[in-house]
Amino acid sequence: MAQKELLKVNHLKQYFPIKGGFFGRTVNHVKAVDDVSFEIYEGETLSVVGESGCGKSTTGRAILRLDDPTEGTIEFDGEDLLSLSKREMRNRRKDIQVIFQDPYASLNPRQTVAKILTEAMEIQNVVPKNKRRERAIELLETVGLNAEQIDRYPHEFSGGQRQRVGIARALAVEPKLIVCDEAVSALDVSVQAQVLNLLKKLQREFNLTFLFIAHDLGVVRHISDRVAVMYLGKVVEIADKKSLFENPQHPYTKALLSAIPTPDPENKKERIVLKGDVPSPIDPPTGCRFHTRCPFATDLCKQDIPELRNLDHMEEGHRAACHHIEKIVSGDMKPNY
Amino acid sequence: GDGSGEPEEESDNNEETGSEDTGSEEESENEGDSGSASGGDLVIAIPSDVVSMSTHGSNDVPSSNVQENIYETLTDLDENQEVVPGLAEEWEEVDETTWDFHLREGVKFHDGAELTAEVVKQNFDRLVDEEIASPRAFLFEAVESVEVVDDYTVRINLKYPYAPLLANLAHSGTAIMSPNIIEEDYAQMEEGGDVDAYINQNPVGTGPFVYESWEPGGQVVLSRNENYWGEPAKLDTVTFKVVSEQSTRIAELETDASHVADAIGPNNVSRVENTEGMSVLSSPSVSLSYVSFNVEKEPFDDPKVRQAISMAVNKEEIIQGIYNGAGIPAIGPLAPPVFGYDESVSGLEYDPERAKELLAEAGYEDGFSTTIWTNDNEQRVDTAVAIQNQLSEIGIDVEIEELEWGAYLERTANGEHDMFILGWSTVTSDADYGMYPLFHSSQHGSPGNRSFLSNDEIDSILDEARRETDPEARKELYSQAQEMLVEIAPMIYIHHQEYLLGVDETVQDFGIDAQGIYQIKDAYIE
Amino acid sequence: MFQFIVRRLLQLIPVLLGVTILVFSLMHLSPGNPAHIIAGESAPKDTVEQIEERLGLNDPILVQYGNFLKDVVTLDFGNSWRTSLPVSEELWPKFWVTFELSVYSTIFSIFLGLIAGIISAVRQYSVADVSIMLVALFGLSMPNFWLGLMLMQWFSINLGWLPATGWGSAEQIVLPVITLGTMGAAVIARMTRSSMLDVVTQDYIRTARAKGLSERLVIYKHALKNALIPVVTVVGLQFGSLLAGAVLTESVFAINGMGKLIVDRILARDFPTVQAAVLVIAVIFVLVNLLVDISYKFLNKRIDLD
Amino acid sequence: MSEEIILDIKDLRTSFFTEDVEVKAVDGVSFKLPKGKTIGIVGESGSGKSITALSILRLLEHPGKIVGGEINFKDKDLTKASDREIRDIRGNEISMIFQEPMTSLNPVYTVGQQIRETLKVHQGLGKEQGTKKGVELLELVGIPSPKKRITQYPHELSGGMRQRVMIAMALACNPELLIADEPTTALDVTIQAQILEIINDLQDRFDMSVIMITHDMGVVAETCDYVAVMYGGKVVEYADVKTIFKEPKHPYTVGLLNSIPRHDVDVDELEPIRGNVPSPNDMPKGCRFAPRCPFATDLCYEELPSLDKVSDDNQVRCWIYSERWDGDPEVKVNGPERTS
Amino acid sequence: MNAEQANNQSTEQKKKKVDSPFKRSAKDFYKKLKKNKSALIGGYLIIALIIIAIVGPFFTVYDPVHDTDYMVKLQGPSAEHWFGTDHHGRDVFTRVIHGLGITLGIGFFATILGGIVGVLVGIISGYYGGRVDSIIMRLMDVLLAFPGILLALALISILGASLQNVVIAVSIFAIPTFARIVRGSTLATKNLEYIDAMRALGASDARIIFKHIFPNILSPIIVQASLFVATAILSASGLSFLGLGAQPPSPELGAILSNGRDFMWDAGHIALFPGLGIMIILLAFNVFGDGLRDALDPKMKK
Ligand SMILES: Nc1ncnc2c1ncn2[C@@H]1O[C@H](COP(=O)(O)OP(=O)(O)OP(=O)(O)O)[C@@H](O)[C@H]1O
Ligand SMILES: Nc1ncnc2c1ncn2[C@@H]1O[C@H](COP(=O)(O)OP(=O)(O)OP(=O)(O)O)[C@@H](O)[C@H]1O
Ligand SMILES: [Mg+2]
Ligand SMILES: [Mg+2]
Ligand code: NI
Repeated sequence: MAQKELLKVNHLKQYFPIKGGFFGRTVNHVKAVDDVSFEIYEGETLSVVGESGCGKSTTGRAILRLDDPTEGTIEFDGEDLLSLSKREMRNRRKDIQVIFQDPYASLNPRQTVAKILTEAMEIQNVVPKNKRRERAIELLETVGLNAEQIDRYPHEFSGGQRQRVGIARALAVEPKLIVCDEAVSALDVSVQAQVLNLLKKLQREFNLTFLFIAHDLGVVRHISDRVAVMYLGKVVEIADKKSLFENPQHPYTKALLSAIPTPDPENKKERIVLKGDVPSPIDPPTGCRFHTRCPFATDLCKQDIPELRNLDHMEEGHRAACHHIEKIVSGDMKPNY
Repeated sequence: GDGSGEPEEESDNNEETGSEDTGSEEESENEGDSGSASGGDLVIAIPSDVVSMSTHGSNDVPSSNVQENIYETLTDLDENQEVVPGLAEEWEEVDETTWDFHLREGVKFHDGAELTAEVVKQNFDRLVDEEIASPRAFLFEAVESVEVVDDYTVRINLKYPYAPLLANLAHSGTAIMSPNIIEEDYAQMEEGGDVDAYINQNPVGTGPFVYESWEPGGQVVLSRNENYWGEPAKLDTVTFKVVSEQSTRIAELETDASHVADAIGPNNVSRVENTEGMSVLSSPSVSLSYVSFNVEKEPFDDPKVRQAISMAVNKEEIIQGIYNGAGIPAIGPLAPPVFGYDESVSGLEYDPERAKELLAEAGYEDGFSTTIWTNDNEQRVDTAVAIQNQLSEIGIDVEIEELEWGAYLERTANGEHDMFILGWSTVTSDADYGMYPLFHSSQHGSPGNRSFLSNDEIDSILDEARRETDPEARKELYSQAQEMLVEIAPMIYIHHQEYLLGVDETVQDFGIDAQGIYQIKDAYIE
Repeated sequence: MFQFIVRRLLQLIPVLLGVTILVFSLMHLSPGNPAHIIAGESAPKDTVEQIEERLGLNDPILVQYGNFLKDVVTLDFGNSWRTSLPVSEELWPKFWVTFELSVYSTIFSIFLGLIAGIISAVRQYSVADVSIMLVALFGLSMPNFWLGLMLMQWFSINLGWLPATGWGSAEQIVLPVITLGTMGAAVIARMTRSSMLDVVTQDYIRTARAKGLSERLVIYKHALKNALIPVVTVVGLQFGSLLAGAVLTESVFAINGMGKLIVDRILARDFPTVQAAVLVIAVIFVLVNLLVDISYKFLNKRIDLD
Repeated sequence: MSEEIILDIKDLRTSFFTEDVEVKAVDGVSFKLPKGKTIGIVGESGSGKSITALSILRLLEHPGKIVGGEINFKDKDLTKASDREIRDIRGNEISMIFQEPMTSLNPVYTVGQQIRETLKVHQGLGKEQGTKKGVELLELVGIPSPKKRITQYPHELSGGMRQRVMIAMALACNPELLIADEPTTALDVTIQAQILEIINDLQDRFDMSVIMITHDMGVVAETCDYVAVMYGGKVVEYADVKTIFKEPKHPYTVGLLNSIPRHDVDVDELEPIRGNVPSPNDMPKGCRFAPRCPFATDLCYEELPSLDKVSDDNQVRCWIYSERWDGDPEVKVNGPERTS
Repeated sequence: MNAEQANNQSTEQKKKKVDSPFKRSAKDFYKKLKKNKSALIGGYLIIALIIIAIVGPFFTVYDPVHDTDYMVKLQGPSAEHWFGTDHHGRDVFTRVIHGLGITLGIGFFATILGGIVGVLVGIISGYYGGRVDSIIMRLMDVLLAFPGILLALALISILGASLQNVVIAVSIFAIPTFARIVRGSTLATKNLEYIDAMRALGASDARIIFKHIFPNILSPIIVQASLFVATAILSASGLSFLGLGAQPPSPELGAILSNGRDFMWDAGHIALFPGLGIMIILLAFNVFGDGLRDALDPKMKK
């Protein structure tokens, strides 16, 4: 591909210590992100989906350098973010924005929406001072809020409205990359549609790039160019949207796609129900992380960590981390429900 | 002291001496048959803490008050401030500079040691020992040496004839401590211990009371010396309890926790008087409260200015207004009970008109601005306020500044002041003590002459009066000095105050002498 | 946490060193020569000099500091310049008295202050709130000695219920503790109130209510723990400052404690005693503040102290 | 209908009295919920869904107030119940899952402590039993290593885990009525499926009734028996679930269904409803949806339609279905065309 | 009215509303403050006190320091002497009026000075944590352990005794108190998501500290400050015996109050009125502080 890599995440690891005992010694680690690599091209949308708790938000936070990752590099525009000084990083932040998963917690309760938005502009100095309020109103309206609501405080909004304030804030500084952590999850479908259209429009106009973390696969399908599937701190499959939805390779991806509820009360479809205990990032399973619940698991899966691979029958750029892709495709292996 | 407990209390009556008379004339070795009726346990609420149990340790009233009961001096002062025998039965002036003292025989210290000439010499040598650096060493300033003549005779050789010697020997600073504790204290010093560290914890004397305990900042407890050489005391124990807050001392009295509350402020007299079961004991003192000028500074270098100010101050108003009438106006530096006081001397009368004239003569018809310093003593501050207003009437603009005691002592000793208020207590009841340190030019600064007066005539009179052994001649000299000091006016002699104590009705025969020392030995509780 | 505690205790060393330097230099900077004070108002110059010599005041300043430090390190603080008694012997009994006094007073303040503060917060702007505030302000604007003397007048003199002075017995404890604790109670009450008001509007309080908890549990368990950080800080500060600042209460009730000792001895320029006392207070402050920091961690695990 | 009605809300009105205006967040909501059934509340963000839910449990905060209406739970009017009564109901008979798990969990207690508390208050379970039950509950909602997780603080969990903790807490006492305010927004579809399964199961076993507030139409379709569509503080359409999806009547419902992004087909542009939600303090006099409605006439702007039955299983608040309709009589409100 | 109209209208409204952000927020704040009854009462009280302090002295009949008259000393309140006379026979009312300003000044400036420094130090300590925190907090421990009198004594010898210096001395011991309170709250606040959000936006530390942490920890600061006014006044008068602070015969209220204790039972009015004066000052600051707190709290009640 001739596209420019805007962001490149290499071997990212993030371990959180678990303290225990009276003196609070570190007794264990939560391996929230465990060796994740991917890249995002300029102007595209990469969605990250995966089980709750698999490390999506943590990856996002690491990219934003809100936490200090345990290991790995994050290259943005060819520059390793993790090696920047605090001040250099501050200047970079104009280009990378985030919409937080918990909109309410991420808004200063003592600032009105107007203040929240104008301050964002002020920090990165993107709009002349006397225009900021006007621009803030504009932003609010683009995300479907009312101009009159601009002088309200976060607690006076509904959940979805708060989320839209968060979106407006991210858009306010005109970034290059936005990490959208469940950015539209609290929105009703109509507003969601509006916002998604908006994001797409902005992407077209300003060549914006999105890292889109979401659960709603409908949304993911609509917005993304490529999709990465994470499971327990690792990327298990990454592919072009179409290829992923239509030709999923990894057993987890397949299970995920089958679990999507359809907005049709009469047509309740078959789901692949995953068996077994959900493993935890505190004591992740050996080998393939998914083997404890995988209908195809063999002893090999228990021992070796599979690499992301691209095989002949898969489209270019479609990679999955499973030892048995070939056999599953060929039907040699039957799921063992 | 008004009783707030700050160390300024020391400032009031900073010297003392004394002695209870003890009816000691008739000796009596009755060994106070231990059957003597129980006189009860007396509790005295005192405004500030005892500092030292060693007679050489410090120079403050609370310590003296305790020491006076544990230790005894060679001579004593009776209620008329006359010198009477103490541990020395009699004495003679061998020549102008040589004195022999014959000790009472058979006097035993509380630890059983015997009082001998050797012990007395040991004590006096220690008093002037530089290592000890006693703040009371000045009492022996004129002493050349002390000799043991025989077991019960001590000889004191003077550097020059020194009339106040007998009075000084009545001062508790020259009281006699047991040889054992002196030796032990020296022994500990050898090993790096501090001066008086041992004595403070083990005071042993010959007095009517025996040391029981001392809790610094808290209380001192003494008990009756059953083996006292004279007539034993009546009280079983005496407790000196530190209660620094005046109102609390009164509360102690009201709740019967204490029997005596020392240092009642003039404003609280009526409160005590109006409470049933207690009364105020007021007693004249040998102390003077004064406002001193810095005569080395303009405009106070001009006697006219000093006189003018002295005449502009209305002492009566101060005594009535601030002290509620407790005390008498001062004419000169000496209080009436002091040897050498001359009642015929007439002071500068209150006369603001004349004061203005004098100021004009001195070239200050428009007045001037100055400051008056005081330490944190309620009455002194109030006096300063009164003086400020009185002086404003002759056009002098006074600013009042309060200083903390340490700074006050140092800065007045350095002569940094314009005017300041302080008191002086002639604790030996001898005019020498009452005038020499205050006015002799050799005593500039910390020794006492904080007005920095240098007047040759005064110097020579004071020197002469010291050496003069004839009492009448001495008196004559001191009269002269008093008259001159009124003229020179190095300070405004404000008044001689009264001691005010609250005493419970049940306490009998308790007294306080002119030096501020409690008379406990004959006291008892009904 | 263990490491944290050890590290904090090690920090005592620089703190104490800092304290010694500061005390030492401030004592020397203060006007007033200790020898003068010992010698009294009329002190011949040679007496003053002898005393200076005896106290070592003529040594070079660094030598003096060195000697002092040596005393500190050997935990023998030397003898008081005022009473000539060993400093440690004088200090400890007084320290314990004041320590007890401070502990009881702090308990009193916490108890009263927390309850009043909570009531105030829960019923914001009610009659109860306003009256608590007025009482608190009354307690604050009344100097300690006033309160103490008034209590003494009523309870000891007029009613005769409690002894006026002293320390030790249960009856003797009551009045001084009330006197000393009132100001702290007022501060804690106001602090609790405002801190609670910040917390009671949070969503998790709503959650607690939704669980069907009684209002008491909601307030005391959910709101209070979140509101407690400034309160705990204040309590720590209060306790520490009581230890050093009980002078007025001690004077009023004739309690022979460290607060009075410190003030008296500063004024008497009794360097060894002052230095020792300040060191003791510094140690207590560091320990109390360590406890406060640890309690932060207990109150809110998210607080990162390292 | 022979079903037992467990919750009957009549004309509920809740307002916020802000500095200068009264924000009518809920403005006349009525619906009935039969025992053991699930009602889905969908609608525009900000249309008053959460406030309705909070009103039921009387958890509104200042300056919010219920200004009118009745909330009949079993036979009690909750708007008039005493504090004590309502407290016994909360967490026990009616539980609620809050929309924003991060701020709704107490940051200073472990999730275990928070779960145990409910158990203790309503079931008197001690610490040990409580922990045991707590671990079971966490396991139930699919949180791995529940024994470890139960000792962690909310900020140490992922968004989805927090949400599941909220769910576990709500389910702890087997409530008769569960109010779930967007319970699965932060959950991936597999977990979501699992949670919905659990709710379903409880419903079967204990005859639990559920109010499901969500905007995931998929969830609605899969779990709900009835659906109330809210717009601007009012219910604009109320019907059983099939009818809503097959024959939506209200233009807003139709618009909503049309905006759903599909996971099975690609579309370039989603089709949102045009225009913006009117601000609550500046509501149109007539139909609240009028400014955005493609069919609006003057009548729509002037007068508020009532919620009328248009068929056996359908109530709509729209002039189109009334006698007074003055627009195109042939108007056809088109339902979505779903391929699958 | 149709959709377009509605739109037009709202754009108009928009235009009207555009205003400089600072002016807006100041206006808003003022509006809220005005809405808050207690803030209003407190504010008016403070203003009234200031006016009395400035203007009052011109209207008193007596002289606050020079009218000593021992014939009328210790008289109770009467028509002639509203608050009675003190032990120098001075008119207590006059003295209280004259002393108000000094007392107010000491309380206010000592609090502001110490508060500003303490808040700064505490917030920096809490925000940066680690070594910075250790160093600052241990310094504060040293300061805390320090007897105020010693500090004051040294200060006199360094700076001299004056009214300003008592303010400095008192504010120095305010520093560690403020610092610790602020630090504690900062620690609890700095990990919240919205602070992360600001970091993600690229906000500088200074901005995060002052615009985001500070407003959110304002409550304890306000409380501490409004309470410290009392401590400042009382400690200032407690230092006057060192020569630091108001010197006799200054009518500073704290000084009158503490000197009045000897007349507590015979002439309680001497201390009563200055005491009430101090209490009113405190009341004013605390009521205002409460109001301020509420006005700044977006979730405030009426
Ligand atoms: N404290 C408040 N003060 C003023 N208005 C409020 C307050 N709380 C909520 N509102 C308003 O009430 C309306 C309804 O809010 P509600 O939370 O019920 O919406 P919702 O339907 O749950 O939306 P969402 O799907 O976005 O969560 C919103 O317009 C909101 O702005
Ligand atoms: N501060 C922290 N301390 C300890 N563990 C943490 C912390 N933050 C996150 N974790 C753990 O890291 C793991 C990944 O969390 P993360 O928030 O990235 O999940 P996620 O993929 O975003 O999940 P969700 O979809 O539920 O939001 C979880 O197990 C979580 O418990
Ligand atoms: Mg997440
Ligand atoms: Mg909601
Ligand atoms: Ni005093």
